[in-house]
Amino acid sequence: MLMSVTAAHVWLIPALPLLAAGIGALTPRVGRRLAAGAAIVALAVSFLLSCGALVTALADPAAHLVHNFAWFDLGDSAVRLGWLLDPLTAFMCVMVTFVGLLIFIFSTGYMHEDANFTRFFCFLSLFAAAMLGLIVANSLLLLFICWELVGLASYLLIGFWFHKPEAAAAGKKAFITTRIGDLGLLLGMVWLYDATGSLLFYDGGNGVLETNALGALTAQFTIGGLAVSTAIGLLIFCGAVGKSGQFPLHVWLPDAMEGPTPVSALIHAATMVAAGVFLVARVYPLMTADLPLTGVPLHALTVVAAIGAITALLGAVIAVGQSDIKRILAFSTVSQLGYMMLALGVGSWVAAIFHLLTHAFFKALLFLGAGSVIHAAHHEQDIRRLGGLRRPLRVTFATFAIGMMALAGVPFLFSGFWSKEAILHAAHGWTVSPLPLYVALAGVVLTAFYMTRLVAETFFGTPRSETAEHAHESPATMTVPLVVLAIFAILLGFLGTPAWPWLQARLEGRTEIHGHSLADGAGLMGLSIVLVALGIGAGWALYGRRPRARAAATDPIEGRAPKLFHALRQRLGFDELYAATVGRISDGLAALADWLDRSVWDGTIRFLARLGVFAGVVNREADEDVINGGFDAGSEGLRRGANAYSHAQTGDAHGYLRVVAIGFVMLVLVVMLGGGR
Amino acid sequence: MSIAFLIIALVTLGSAAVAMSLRNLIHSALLLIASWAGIAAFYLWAGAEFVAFAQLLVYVGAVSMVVLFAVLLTRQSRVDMAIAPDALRRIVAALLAGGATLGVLFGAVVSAPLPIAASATPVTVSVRQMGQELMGTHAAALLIVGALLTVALLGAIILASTGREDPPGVAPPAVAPPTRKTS
Amino acid sequence: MSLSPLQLCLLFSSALFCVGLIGALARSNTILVLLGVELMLNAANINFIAFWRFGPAPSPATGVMFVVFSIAVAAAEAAVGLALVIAIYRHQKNIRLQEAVRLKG
Amino acid sequence: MLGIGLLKGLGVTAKNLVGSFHDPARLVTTEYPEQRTKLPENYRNFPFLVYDGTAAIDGLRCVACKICEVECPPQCIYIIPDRDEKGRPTKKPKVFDIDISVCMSCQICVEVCPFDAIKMDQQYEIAEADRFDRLLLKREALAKPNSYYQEIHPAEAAQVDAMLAEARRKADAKAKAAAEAAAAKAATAKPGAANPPTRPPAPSGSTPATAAMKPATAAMPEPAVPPVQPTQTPAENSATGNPVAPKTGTPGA
Amino acid sequence: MTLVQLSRVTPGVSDWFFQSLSSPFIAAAGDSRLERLPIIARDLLTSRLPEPWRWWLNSLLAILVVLFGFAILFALLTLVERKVLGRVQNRPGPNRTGLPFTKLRLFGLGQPLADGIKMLTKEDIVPRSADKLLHFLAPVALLAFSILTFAVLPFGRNLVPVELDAGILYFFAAGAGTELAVFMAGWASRNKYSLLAAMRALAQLISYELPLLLSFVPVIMMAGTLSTTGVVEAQAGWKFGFIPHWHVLTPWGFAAFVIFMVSALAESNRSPFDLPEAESELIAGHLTEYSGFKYALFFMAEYFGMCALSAMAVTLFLGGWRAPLPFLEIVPSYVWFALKLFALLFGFIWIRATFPRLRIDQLTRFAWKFLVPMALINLGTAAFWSLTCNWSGPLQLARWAIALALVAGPFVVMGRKLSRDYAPRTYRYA
Repeated sequence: MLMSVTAAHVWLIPALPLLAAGIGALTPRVGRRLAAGAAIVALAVSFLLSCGALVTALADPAAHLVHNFAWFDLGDSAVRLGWLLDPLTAFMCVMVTFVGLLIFIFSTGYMHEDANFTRFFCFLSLFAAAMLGLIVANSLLLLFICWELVGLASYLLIGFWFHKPEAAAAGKKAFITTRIGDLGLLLGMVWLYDATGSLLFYDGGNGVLETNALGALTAQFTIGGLAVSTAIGLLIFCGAVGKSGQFPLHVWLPDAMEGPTPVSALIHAATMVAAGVFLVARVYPLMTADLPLTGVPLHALTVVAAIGAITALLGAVIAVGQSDIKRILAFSTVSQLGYMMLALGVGSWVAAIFHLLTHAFFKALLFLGAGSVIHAAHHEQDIRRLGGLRRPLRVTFATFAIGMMALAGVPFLFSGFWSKEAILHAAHGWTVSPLPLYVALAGVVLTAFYMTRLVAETFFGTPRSETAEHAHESPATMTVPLVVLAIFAILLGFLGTPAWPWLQARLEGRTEIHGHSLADGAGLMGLSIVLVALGIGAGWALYGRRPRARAAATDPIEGRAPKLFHALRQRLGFDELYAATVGRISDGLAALADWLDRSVWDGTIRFLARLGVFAGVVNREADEDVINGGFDAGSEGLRRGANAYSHAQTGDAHGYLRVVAIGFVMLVLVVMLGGGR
Repeated sequence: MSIAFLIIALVTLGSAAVAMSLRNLIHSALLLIASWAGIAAFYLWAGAEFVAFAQLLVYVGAVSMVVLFAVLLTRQSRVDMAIAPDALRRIVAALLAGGATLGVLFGAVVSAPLPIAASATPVTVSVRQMGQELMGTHAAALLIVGALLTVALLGAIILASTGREDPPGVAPPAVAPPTRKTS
Repeated sequence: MSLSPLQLCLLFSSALFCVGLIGALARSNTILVLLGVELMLNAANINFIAFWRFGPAPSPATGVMFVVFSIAVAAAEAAVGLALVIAIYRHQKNIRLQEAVRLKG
Repeated sequence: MLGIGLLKGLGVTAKNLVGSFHDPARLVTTEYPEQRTKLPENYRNFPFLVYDGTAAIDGLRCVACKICEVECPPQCIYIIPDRDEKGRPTKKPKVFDIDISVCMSCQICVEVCPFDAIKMDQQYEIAEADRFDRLLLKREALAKPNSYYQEIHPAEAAQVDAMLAEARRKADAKAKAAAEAAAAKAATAKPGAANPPTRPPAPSGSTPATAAMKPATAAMPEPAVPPVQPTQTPAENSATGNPVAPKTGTPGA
Repeated sequence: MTLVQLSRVTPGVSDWFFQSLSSPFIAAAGDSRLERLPIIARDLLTSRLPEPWRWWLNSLLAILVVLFGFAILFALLTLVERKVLGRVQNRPGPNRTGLPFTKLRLFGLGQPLADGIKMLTKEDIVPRSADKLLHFLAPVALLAFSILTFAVLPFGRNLVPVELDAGILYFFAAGAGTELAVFMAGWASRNKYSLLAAMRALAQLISYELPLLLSFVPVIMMAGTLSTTGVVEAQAGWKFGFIPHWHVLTPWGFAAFVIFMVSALAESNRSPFDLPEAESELIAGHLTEYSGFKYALFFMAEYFGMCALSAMAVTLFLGGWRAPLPFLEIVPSYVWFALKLFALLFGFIWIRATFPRLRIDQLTRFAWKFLVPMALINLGTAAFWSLTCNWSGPLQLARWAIALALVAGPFVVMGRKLSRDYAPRTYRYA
């Protein structure tokens, strides 16, 4: 049965979590087991279906299996939606459902004491449904709907503890910031529909990602000499920038860590933030359509690469100065997403997706590990106040270390190494500019450095607070997902090694695999290994060798470069910058609107009202003297007449009925005698 | 015209007429039910099977019950049963009005040049046809009737309810003292 | 004078109508008045069926449909009417129609 | 959940239904006229008269002493003692009537009878069409053999029999002593003493039994002899278990 | 006034009416000899006759066979009921009355006969102030309405007395008359208990008529016909060759079947819904003033109603006369019908043996707050089922899951509520 999952069936994958969300919404607060059970079972079945879909997709990796249908008709044109099944969809589905499943299970332990347990699972299921819908959508419109639903679920989950003002504010911030990007996506979508008359990705030759439409798009030019496809691609990329926390709009992602940790793991590390990368990968034919054009001022992918590079470096730099365990991971996410964007920009979308998949696993692992630490340490998140957790939290430490090494790119054994390597090679091969490669290499050092710092501060040394001393290992519902994720964080890398790039081949729709020996890129690989070693070594030298003694002790970097560290801690002042510019402008606009409202519009209305009152007074004077007299006389007459007539209204139903009967007889007689026949 | 029709008509009219003149309300109601059953028989005779059964179900099954309940719920004392002072006058007036109506109607029916069916064979309507007609052509009417019935149900309940806050059906909470109430 | 089946049916229905009318006019008991009205309604239904059966019909099922709807409405009418009777009885302790002449009370 | 209880109930009845076909322990009904349940030994309803031997009237233990007639609370016993031609009492009842429509089954007659002559019956099929005749039981209807008594009240009967035998043995011993004291006189008393000293008041010894009864009745006024059970030794009382059960109403003490 | 009588008075004019009545026991074609046994037997008797007479005799035979069949079934059912009740209570039940004037006991088979003789010879008491006519008419009307319902039941392949296009509607229209008869009985007795019981009975019958009617609407919806043979036809065939297409084997069908059977229990005044005749509360209710043969008629009507409703349940939900497995089709269809009917009747008895009587407020609450909403929701479930009839593969599983959830969810939710309401009540003054 599983083998027979086809494009017409993939809608079941998001439908089941949606059903679970519905059940969760209807479950009373005491129905914890029901809500959690429904969510987990639904996602597990979705996972099985995804595996079936993967089998179907891999049978013919080059094909884009679609199932389109008309949603509703608008006059002549029908709005059509559809489901898509290709290796990209299938891999993403398997990843999302599997990671999601583990995180759901983890949540049953992590959220166990929360009063709104059922609501949490309802939201989680809603998120999973929206995310899966986004993945299987074969229409930009459907993708956009799910995109917004994902945003909604993210907002709800960040603000899950809405009684905390920071959480509520973070939720709002995330929602509004991503909305800025979504506006671009919406505009791009509208433009796309205007230009091609369809929003379906693949539609047997008529879809927007197929040759006909792309040809039409690259043939037109718009302001500044840009090809229409470039403009639309950039607008769509705006959406990706917002959702994936890329450079100008990255500010919401670290704040989103106010949500419960499983949420951070699922949404803001593994899946949702990857949606931007996925979006760009999905519309990759559109993004690359302008590459053959020469003489255009800008290619869309150049922008992508630039943004990716900036973000990758920026995230890594800021992460060095943070002290909140989840914030560090959040900035590392920003940085890694930058890597993915960079990979997309330099033309290797398979490397980006490869990194997306591996990153999803080890970042989920890291976040869940952090969740386990936080849970164990009674919601203490500051690494300066932790320390020495290596011993009490054995499983957590082991798995967290695996995740850290995967993220840092420790060679050969860990998946992160292979996917990062793929990106570096792609950047190396980019002919436009060498800068991304340098940025990426710098990022490698920084990543290794701050991850070493994180592990050293958290797990080594001595406990530096009351709570850290009394930490205890988390329950099995939390550790088992960690172990599973750790295993995958190792194994997944071997699907895409340069020697046997199975994943890449399948994603590109090839069935044969062209491996090449490791020696081909040995130079670059050697360099990156050296850089990783450098980063780890520096981190260990600064933080591991002489561990922090007290929570309040100054950071080694702070001691050496206080200003730099302070700037890093303040996240390079992006929030303040936005508050000073965007915030100030919008405040001014609001004040202006207020003034206009109060003085100009109100004044006018007040004047008109006065005028009306005056007219009323005049009218009344005329009324009472002239018109009323006439009416009085008329009313008196009517009253008398009615009085007289009311004597016929006896209230006796019989009388009425009698009159009706007699009237009827009269009428028929008149008609008959009057020749009405 | 067949004997069957005559028998049906006579039974229907006779039971209706007797029902309208009896003093005993229950007997009246039962005779009226017989009259309604007669009308159902007429429908059957005319070939409208479905309508006949619907008539039986609705009138003999449901309306009759409502009527009997109403009769029993409004039991009258002997004083009420006494003939009202102006009864004779009203009866005479009623007979006059009814007679006049009857005469006029008879005259109209007899003298009217009524159209006759084009084909001698009667049309039969299967239940399936009726259902499709009901859901297709008359779907709007069906919806309206549904709404009407719902409103009538609610209206009847509101009219006939006594307005007590605690209906006897939910006695247990009313009987049990609040302290001992366990779920 | 020979009568067609249609005319016979119509005569039957008009007779039934008049029986209902006389009952409604002559009886003082509200229930019986209501039943008289109900009879008149039934007489009308008979007409529908008669024309459906013996007359030229616009479409095969129209007459039957009409009666079905009419029966449904009549059921609603009976329910509401008898509920009104009960309400009147509660109010004035009898159900003489000629005494129910005041809207206020 | 709604319905689980209902299903359980259906299961119980189904088990009963099926079980009644294959499990005789479940189907406890006895088909009355054909089958009868064995009555418990202590069941009693109306009195009857015990006779020894085969002759119903002659073997009656009753001596018409009228104690029961006097004691009977509802006064349902009517006795006329028999007299011979000379007017002497023959120590037999001429008339012994019990009106069982009046009798209240109190067993007082049995308690007071010094001769173990009246006992409680277990006959319960006494429905009659004529209330005044058929429910007034005559001497002939009342008389039942000692074997019947043994059958319906085995334990009690065994005790009574043992007691009577003991009394008879004592009487015999006394008679024997008297005979030995008067040994020189003659050996005429031998046949009477040849009576076996064991208990059975079997049908075989009807005449000896009556003969044995006579000394007992003759000895009655004497304080030691009367077979009223409470005079037995406590040791014997506790050893035998329930010798007094019928009287004290403590079965299986 | 049965349909047959009605048509008898109009032989010449409305010939088409004959066709619509469609000669009872239509000749079968292509079946085994055993299957056609009733028709062969009938044709032996009537085939020689000229046409109009033959039709009359065929109709008469059909009526007689149905009436006698069910009368005998009634007689046996009283005995079986008493025996089963006895067995459930670990008694043998009546087992002594055998053949008269012999010693043969025959497991008490003579009991119905003895009961009949007793009933017939008892004095027929009519209260002095009773409404004599109605007092007499009530049992007659009740029995007549009960018998009328047998007309449209398909007892076997081609064995349906009257083939009506709106057969199911006819069945329930005829059944609606029983309420009237109960009321007549209660009112005519001039006995406060009787009247009270009649009112109770009316309330109960009306309350349960609603779920009864609503519960089979899904069946009509799925079968697309109101004719009884059509419904049986719609349940033909086997899925995978061994799961019959009976309505009861679908989620909505099972729920509808249960609702139907519960309502049927109440409609036929059977325990645990036998409030109108509750001896201990209403001194047998509207039957108080009846004795002798009239009383027997009431009982006969009750059993006939039970049989008719069971037969209708068999027709609507249990595949009518269809065999459960393909190879079992060699057993004639009427035997299958009888077997299913007996099974349901046994269920009635079993339930009577198990459950105690409900209180009147529980009774009405159960109908209005549980059965009616369940039946309405079930209608939606059936609509879903019919909309998704072409789902396949994993969707088929999803269809089952959703339909089951639609049935089970409301059941659990409402059942919880109901169970709370039925919790032992606490009395303040007791």
